[in-house]
Amino acid sequence: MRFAPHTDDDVRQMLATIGVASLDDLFDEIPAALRVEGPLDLPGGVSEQEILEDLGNLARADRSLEDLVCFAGAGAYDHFVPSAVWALAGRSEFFTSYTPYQPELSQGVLQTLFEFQSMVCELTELDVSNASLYDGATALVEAVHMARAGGRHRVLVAGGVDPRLVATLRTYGAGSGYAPEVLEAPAGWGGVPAELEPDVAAVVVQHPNVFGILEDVTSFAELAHGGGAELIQVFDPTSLGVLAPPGALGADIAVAEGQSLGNHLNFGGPYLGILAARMEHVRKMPGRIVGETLDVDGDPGYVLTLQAREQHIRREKATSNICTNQTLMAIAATIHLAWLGPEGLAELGRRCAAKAAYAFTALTAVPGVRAAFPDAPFFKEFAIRVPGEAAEVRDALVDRGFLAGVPAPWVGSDVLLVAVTERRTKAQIDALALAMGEVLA
Amino acid sequence: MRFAPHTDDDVRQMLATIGVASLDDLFDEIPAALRVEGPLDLPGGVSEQEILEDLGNLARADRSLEDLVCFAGAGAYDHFVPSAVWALAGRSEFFTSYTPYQPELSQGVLQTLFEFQSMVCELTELDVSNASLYDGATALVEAVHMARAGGRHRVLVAGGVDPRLVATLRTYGAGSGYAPEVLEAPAGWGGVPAELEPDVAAVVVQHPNVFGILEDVTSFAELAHGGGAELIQVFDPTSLGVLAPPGALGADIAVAEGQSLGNHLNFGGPYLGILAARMEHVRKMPGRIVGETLDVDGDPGYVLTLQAREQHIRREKATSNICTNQTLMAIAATIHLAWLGPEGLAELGRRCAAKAAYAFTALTAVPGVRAAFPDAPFFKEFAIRVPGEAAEVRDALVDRGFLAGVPAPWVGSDVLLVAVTERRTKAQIDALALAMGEVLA
Amino acid sequence: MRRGAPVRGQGPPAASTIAELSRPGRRAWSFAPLDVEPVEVPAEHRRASAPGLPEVSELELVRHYTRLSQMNYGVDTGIYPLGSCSMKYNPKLAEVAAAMPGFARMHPLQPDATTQGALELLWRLERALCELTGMARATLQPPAGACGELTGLLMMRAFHAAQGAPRAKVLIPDAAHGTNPASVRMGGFDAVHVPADDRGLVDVEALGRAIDDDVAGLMLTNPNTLGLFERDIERITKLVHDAGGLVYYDGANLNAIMGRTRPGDMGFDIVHINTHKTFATPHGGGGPGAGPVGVVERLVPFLPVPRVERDRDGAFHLSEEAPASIGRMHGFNGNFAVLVRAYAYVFLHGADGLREVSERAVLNANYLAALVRDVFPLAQPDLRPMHEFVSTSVELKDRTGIRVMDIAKRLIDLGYHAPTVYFPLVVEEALMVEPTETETRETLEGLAAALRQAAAEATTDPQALHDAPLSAPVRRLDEARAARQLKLRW
Amino acid sequence: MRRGAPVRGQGPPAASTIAELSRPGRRAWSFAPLDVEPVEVPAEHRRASAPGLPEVSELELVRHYTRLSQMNYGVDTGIYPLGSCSMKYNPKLAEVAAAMPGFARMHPLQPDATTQGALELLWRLERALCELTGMARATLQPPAGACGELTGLLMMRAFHAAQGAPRAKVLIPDAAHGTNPASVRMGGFDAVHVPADDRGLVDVEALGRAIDDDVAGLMLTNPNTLGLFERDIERITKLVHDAGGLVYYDGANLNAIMGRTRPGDMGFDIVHINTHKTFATPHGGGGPGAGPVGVVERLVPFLPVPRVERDRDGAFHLSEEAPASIGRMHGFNGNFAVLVRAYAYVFLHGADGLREVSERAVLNANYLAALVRDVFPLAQPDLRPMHEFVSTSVELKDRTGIRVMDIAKRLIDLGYHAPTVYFPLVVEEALMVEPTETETRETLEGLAAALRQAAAEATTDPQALHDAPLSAPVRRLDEARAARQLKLRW
Ligand SMILES: Cc1ncc(COP(=O)(O)O)c(C=O)c1O
Ligand SMILES: Cc1ncc(COP(=O)(O)O)c(C=O)c1O
Repeated sequence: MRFAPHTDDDVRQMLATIGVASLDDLFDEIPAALRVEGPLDLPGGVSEQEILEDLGNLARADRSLEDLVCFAGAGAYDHFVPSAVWALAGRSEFFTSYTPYQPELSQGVLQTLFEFQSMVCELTELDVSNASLYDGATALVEAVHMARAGGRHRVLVAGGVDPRLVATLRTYGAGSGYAPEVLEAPAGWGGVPAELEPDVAAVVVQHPNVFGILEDVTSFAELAHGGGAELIQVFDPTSLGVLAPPGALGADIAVAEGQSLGNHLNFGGPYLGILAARMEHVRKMPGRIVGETLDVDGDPGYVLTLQAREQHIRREKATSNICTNQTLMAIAATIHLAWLGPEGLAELGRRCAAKAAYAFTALTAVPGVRAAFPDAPFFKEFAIRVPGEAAEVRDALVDRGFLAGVPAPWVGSDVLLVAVTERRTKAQIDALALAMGEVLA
Repeated sequence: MRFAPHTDDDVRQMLATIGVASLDDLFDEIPAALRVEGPLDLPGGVSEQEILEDLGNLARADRSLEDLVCFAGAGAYDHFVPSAVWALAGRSEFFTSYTPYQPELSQGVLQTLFEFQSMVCELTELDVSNASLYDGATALVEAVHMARAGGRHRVLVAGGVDPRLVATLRTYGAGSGYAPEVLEAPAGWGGVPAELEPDVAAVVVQHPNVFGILEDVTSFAELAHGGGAELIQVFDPTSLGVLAPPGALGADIAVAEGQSLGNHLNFGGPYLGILAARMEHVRKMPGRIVGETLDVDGDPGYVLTLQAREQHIRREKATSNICTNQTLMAIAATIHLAWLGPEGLAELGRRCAAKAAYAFTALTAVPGVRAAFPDAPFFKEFAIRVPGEAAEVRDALVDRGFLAGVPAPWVGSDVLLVAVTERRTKAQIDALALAMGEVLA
Repeated sequence: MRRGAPVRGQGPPAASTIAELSRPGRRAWSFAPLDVEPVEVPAEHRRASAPGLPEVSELELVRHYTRLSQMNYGVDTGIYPLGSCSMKYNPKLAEVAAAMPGFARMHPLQPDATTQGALELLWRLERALCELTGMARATLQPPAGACGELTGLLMMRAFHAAQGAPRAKVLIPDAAHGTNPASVRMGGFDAVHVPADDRGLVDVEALGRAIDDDVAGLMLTNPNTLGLFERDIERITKLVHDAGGLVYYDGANLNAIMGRTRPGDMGFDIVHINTHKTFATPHGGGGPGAGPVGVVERLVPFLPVPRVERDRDGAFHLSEEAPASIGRMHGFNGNFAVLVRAYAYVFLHGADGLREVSERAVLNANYLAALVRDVFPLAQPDLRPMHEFVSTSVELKDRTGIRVMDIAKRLIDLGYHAPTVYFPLVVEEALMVEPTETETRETLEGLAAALRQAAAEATTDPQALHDAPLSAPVRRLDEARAARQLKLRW
Repeated sequence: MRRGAPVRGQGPPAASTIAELSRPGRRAWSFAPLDVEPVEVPAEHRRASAPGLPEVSELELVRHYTRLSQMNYGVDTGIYPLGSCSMKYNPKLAEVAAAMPGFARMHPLQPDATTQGALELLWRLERALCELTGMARATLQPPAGACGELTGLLMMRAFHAAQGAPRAKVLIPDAAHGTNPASVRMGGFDAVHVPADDRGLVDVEALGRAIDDDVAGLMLTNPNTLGLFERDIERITKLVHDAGGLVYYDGANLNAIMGRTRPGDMGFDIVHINTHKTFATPHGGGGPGAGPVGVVERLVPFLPVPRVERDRDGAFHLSEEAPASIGRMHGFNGNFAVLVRAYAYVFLHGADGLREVSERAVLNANYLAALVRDVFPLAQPDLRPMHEFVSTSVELKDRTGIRVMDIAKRLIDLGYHAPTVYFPLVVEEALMVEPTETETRETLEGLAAALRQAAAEATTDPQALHDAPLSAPVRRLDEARAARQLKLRW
């Protein structure tokens, strides 16, 4: 299949206008020695029907959540995506456009991003949000860079922070000159140090944390602020209908993985990096920021603003190198949040919490299974200890149609993280408990 | 789930403005004796997630063509639908609009229908097309009614016409006062009578016919015209890249099932009734017709025209009662035809013909299987005789992953109609032949 | 000024068809290489010259129809208050359901064993519609309301024939929708019009006089075309029944009464439903729809085939065995994918949800009527309309010469699609308005304000009305010219 | 006049946010009834006041975002000739593929046994990209080009560290895209700019002088930012290699050379690809994209984890075992659904198809350049541009005072999206034009005519340029005000 529209006649006339004899002549700047002789070692082109059959076969070789009941989380969750979300975000005027360099032709994307920023501020009770980053992990990286812009170097990370976030921090830190220091948290949460050295730029806490546990964010905030550092909170947007927002808990910068807002699991991406902060940080923020302004008639409109922060203007002095971002995911998140409203978001949170609590009771009642962190309060995810290897139990349950959770080897090879969204039913939870009992018997 | 947007406050204020005390008062015109007391005997409302799960379960209880290789045809065919077709026809400005009573706000639908009519005329080499009817069967009914408008009564139907078309004619004929008379065609085609009585209004021939056989349309045309009757041809749009068009064969009115143009099989509908005719019939045509005109500035635009034919103006004297039609299917067909172009349509026809020919050889080589109509030329479908009951052989092949065809009991309980579209591969055909051999062994 | 208007994409400004974009050799199509021997079509059957279809690239195709789509107004772009059409919100979830391969990729002639899900869906939907309308059984086969009407009339015909006493006449009110008389004729009956009384309701006395033993039946909508409930409906149906006739319920206005009253309880024998109205299946620019027809017990034998039946073991099958059946009304199983959407709507709402739908539909119509009736008087000021109302602007016309069509066109420039105009024919300068339940109070107030502004401009700025529309892709179109100088293809 | 323009749906004319539509108690949401015991969030963790999210019905939601979508220009509405962005047609089939449940409904942490299809897709795509670029292995994890750059630079850093000789500097051309220097800094290097010679190519002499043993590497696009092929590329890469440095290929311009030449053959060690450019994955209004990075053999140990590996038995798995790896660049597996679309594009086209893509991309750019270069002279008139060209309207500005921004805005009224303007910074009044291969000759001629008209109006009708745009949803917007009076939320 081909999309280039040229007829032989077009090619002939265009070459004539250009003033060259052949298509090959257009490439004569390429030194002979560098020219590829003969075709690349790739299959030949195929038709639309063939490529869709090929892709269909690959897709069918996967076991998707259409046939596995999902209790896996650890940062990516099987929430319900309302049909209206992608019926709208999927409109081609949105998804075939690009960065709004000509704002007059891009008011749709710009206004939607302005609404996204506004909703993120409403959720977090912080002053300002950008218009998306790659994902939750890279959003945390950017938050740390914002905090380090002050000149301090060290980065302390609470023990309850997801190790894959820490790993991502470590990778980027190698370039920026820091190594995240992870605090002890034997109880699965807390572990607030007595005090802070003056060279600490940021303290990072995740709430609910990687084990789903509700952290004592305020203590971390007091620690950070007492020591002149910034508090960065990693939050879960689906929790903010019921849980106190980062702004109220003392966070200076808050970041999140926004996948659970209208985005499909997509085997890991594209997801949505959310970053919000207090106003004083606005000029240190990475990425696109949309602002409202007026046109020459004095009517309101939207533009990209504070671009002096960005790479295309500030180059090596930019706050970040990000250019292409996750705008379409932000559009989907905006539509999903508008679909939910304050009531729906609260209902969503209540359902997650209630079903997770029920699942906790059901699973810890399975002989041999116990809570990894018995009396820690949690939101929609929790950790259990199973007899034997968590990974093996998980695999055995796959054969019974369940994706039972995600192993947490860093706290023990027998630990399994179990996430329960509003999408799960009591019947499914009971069935999982039953199956787990059988598997362990 | 609910879509009514009213808040309690809205309801209160609106009732006040109306001047009634309660919602019930709005229904006080309904005599007490007729009021439903208590809820209907229907389940309660559910959420979006629940209804989609319910529907998903029903859909999974079906065996779709995702897992059955389809050789079934008999008027509905498994052709490939390019992704662009529904990405465009599915645009909500098209599918949430209605009959263009305000043409200035409906130029999109109107122009697309004008293009549809134009393409149908190009395909059929007839002068005029309407903007869609319910399906192929009801299109034939309307064509017969057009022919009978002249005052003659009888309707002759060639033996090769699909019995379900004849059955539909019979149903409608009961109201209009005719009974279709089916001619003999022992060879599976032809059977042109020597001459026509003067009370015959129309002769109906299907080409390719129900057995996929290429009919001798011209002889039927000569018969009809010699006897002062109209020739109505039922055609297959996917054949018109390679086969001579109805207009060239002498058809006065041509009708078709347009499903194979960009429309999914949908278990039988919505499909697309196509009807084209010579110009002298235009005022007898049923349904919507779009015409080009000028606006007050002298610029071109499109409107519904010749509405004096239609029920909303002419009432009992209308050419038909049709109102809501199959516009969206016509839009999809238009896009599909534009995607194909003359070349693509011819390629499509060549592939169907070649693959059907290959399948004919492969299947008639299976021990015990023979051609039902040995030397009749066919297009994309053909009839075979199997040892035993065709329906049983078909059912046995379902267990092997094939929808092998459609039984044709009216010519024999051992006859199976096998259709082969461009979508089928040599490997699938070989596999069907192999499986049929096993089933019959 | 285009404030807030859509971006105009690239492309020829004036209407230009896809044919004008065509260039020989361009293409969007692709096929797998032919993997078998090519065959030649016999010479005598071969096409001489290729059809003049456009040759375009896929991107040109996409841009052309994207641009055309944007030149169209739909429920998704604004209120669409056509009377008698129930242009309500079309839930996106129904599109997701209809696209499931277990529905979309099903051949109509698959063996029953492979279609149990589809058949169960039809079975459940049939039962729900029967409960909603008070009928015994229903056929889901008719692809639209008009076809449903004919289906009902053919059953009427078969019923009387089976009684050994064929009848020739069917009564319909003056104000009936055009499909009613047209269907009556296609059913082989003569349409006899019954007048309305001065309240706009069926004149029961006149009806009584019109009924004789040659009357096969009566067709009625209730609420009627004026949006008024026929409060004498019990007397009406009894009159017809006493004379041996049947009563047909045109369900186009069912959106007014769900969960409040049922055609069956009123005495109707046959009921059709327009799923694209009451159950929000998209109108598709003119279709597709679906027109299921329910009947009372004594008419069940005459229902079309195939029918969905359930065996003792609970399995479903399509049955053609029904000797008294009128036969088939459609080539296959009707507009199945539309019925999937109707199922989604009906079972999503459930009993209370559907009752609420009608409640809010009637609330919205009465609210909008209250906001405009001083300017556009109701055709029947004394009776409360239900889900829609009919106003007349005859006074405005007499006073200012402004036609209701001018009002309709001016509404376009004010950002709204007009209500139905010039229907019903029995009302001069009619404005038939059905807002539906999915519109907000603010939207109704906005439309009311636009209607009032247009009426006011009839005196203050008539030119604005004559010139309208100025903000649409085209100005007012010459329909007479279209019918005179036929240009029906490129 | 709105001839052929889209219909403006109902809705507030001026920009009004969804918050302004909100009414307490309205809702679109629905959930299944809670089927377990409710639990209370511990008081100390409870949210005090609800967030100010909008409360709207689903129809209002649909209309609001449908209206906003129509206020946006995209490739589906017209040519989008942004330089360096390869805004080509985004095939609809790729959307169908990405929506398959076997891709869309996969959790990133499922066990490998349940993800064999997804892993095989990544495996095949990695190999194809390596063949296309001449690299040994690649990571598909970076979610965009800039992240790919940083990935490459961190590998550079790890490579030199592994040699026991860390290096501090990375060379980049003056004209480099902003992400290059920004990534260099995030990689912990100092960016050293190398000047261009008077042909607009890397000044090889100057480069030679800039290179020392503290230079970790050089970043380059080829063709370069001016769309010119760096014909001395072999000398350039050799210079760097001889000094022990690595050479990074910024693949943003890969659309120019597919199947013609390969970065690996030119001597590059690291290559990133922007799938949203070269492989037509939709730009999504600003993203998502994907920025796979390929490397030569000696850099393979440093590639990020997880990597897709294949065991002897042919099964695929995600491996974290790579002691020298720089680690992970993304929380999970990168923008997988974007990579599905890239796979669809690459294997749909195949070897010859991709070669043709570049051929036609270069043809279109040169044709368009030929049509406008007399009015908008090329920044480098002596060299043939490849897939894009850079013009300057400095002469126009000096003569008439019309800025290239005025030209850009005027294009909007003429129905076109402008090319990139004011980039590269090294060219005054720059106009950077990349039409891509999917545009027709007619479209290029239309854009050329519009550009020429705008240039002519600089003398004949400057007001039209100063006033532009008049046909967009808003007029020219005050960006200074936006930055001065920050309004970043409602
Ligand atoms: C009152 C009435 N009856 C019948 C019909 C015909 O229904 P359909 O258009 O579905 O054929 C309509 C539709 O407009 C109608 O309004
Ligand atoms: C030359 C060049 N390099 C790098 C980038 C950055 O790629 P991305 O936007 O995907 O991060 C771009 C994108 O605009 C570019 O044009």
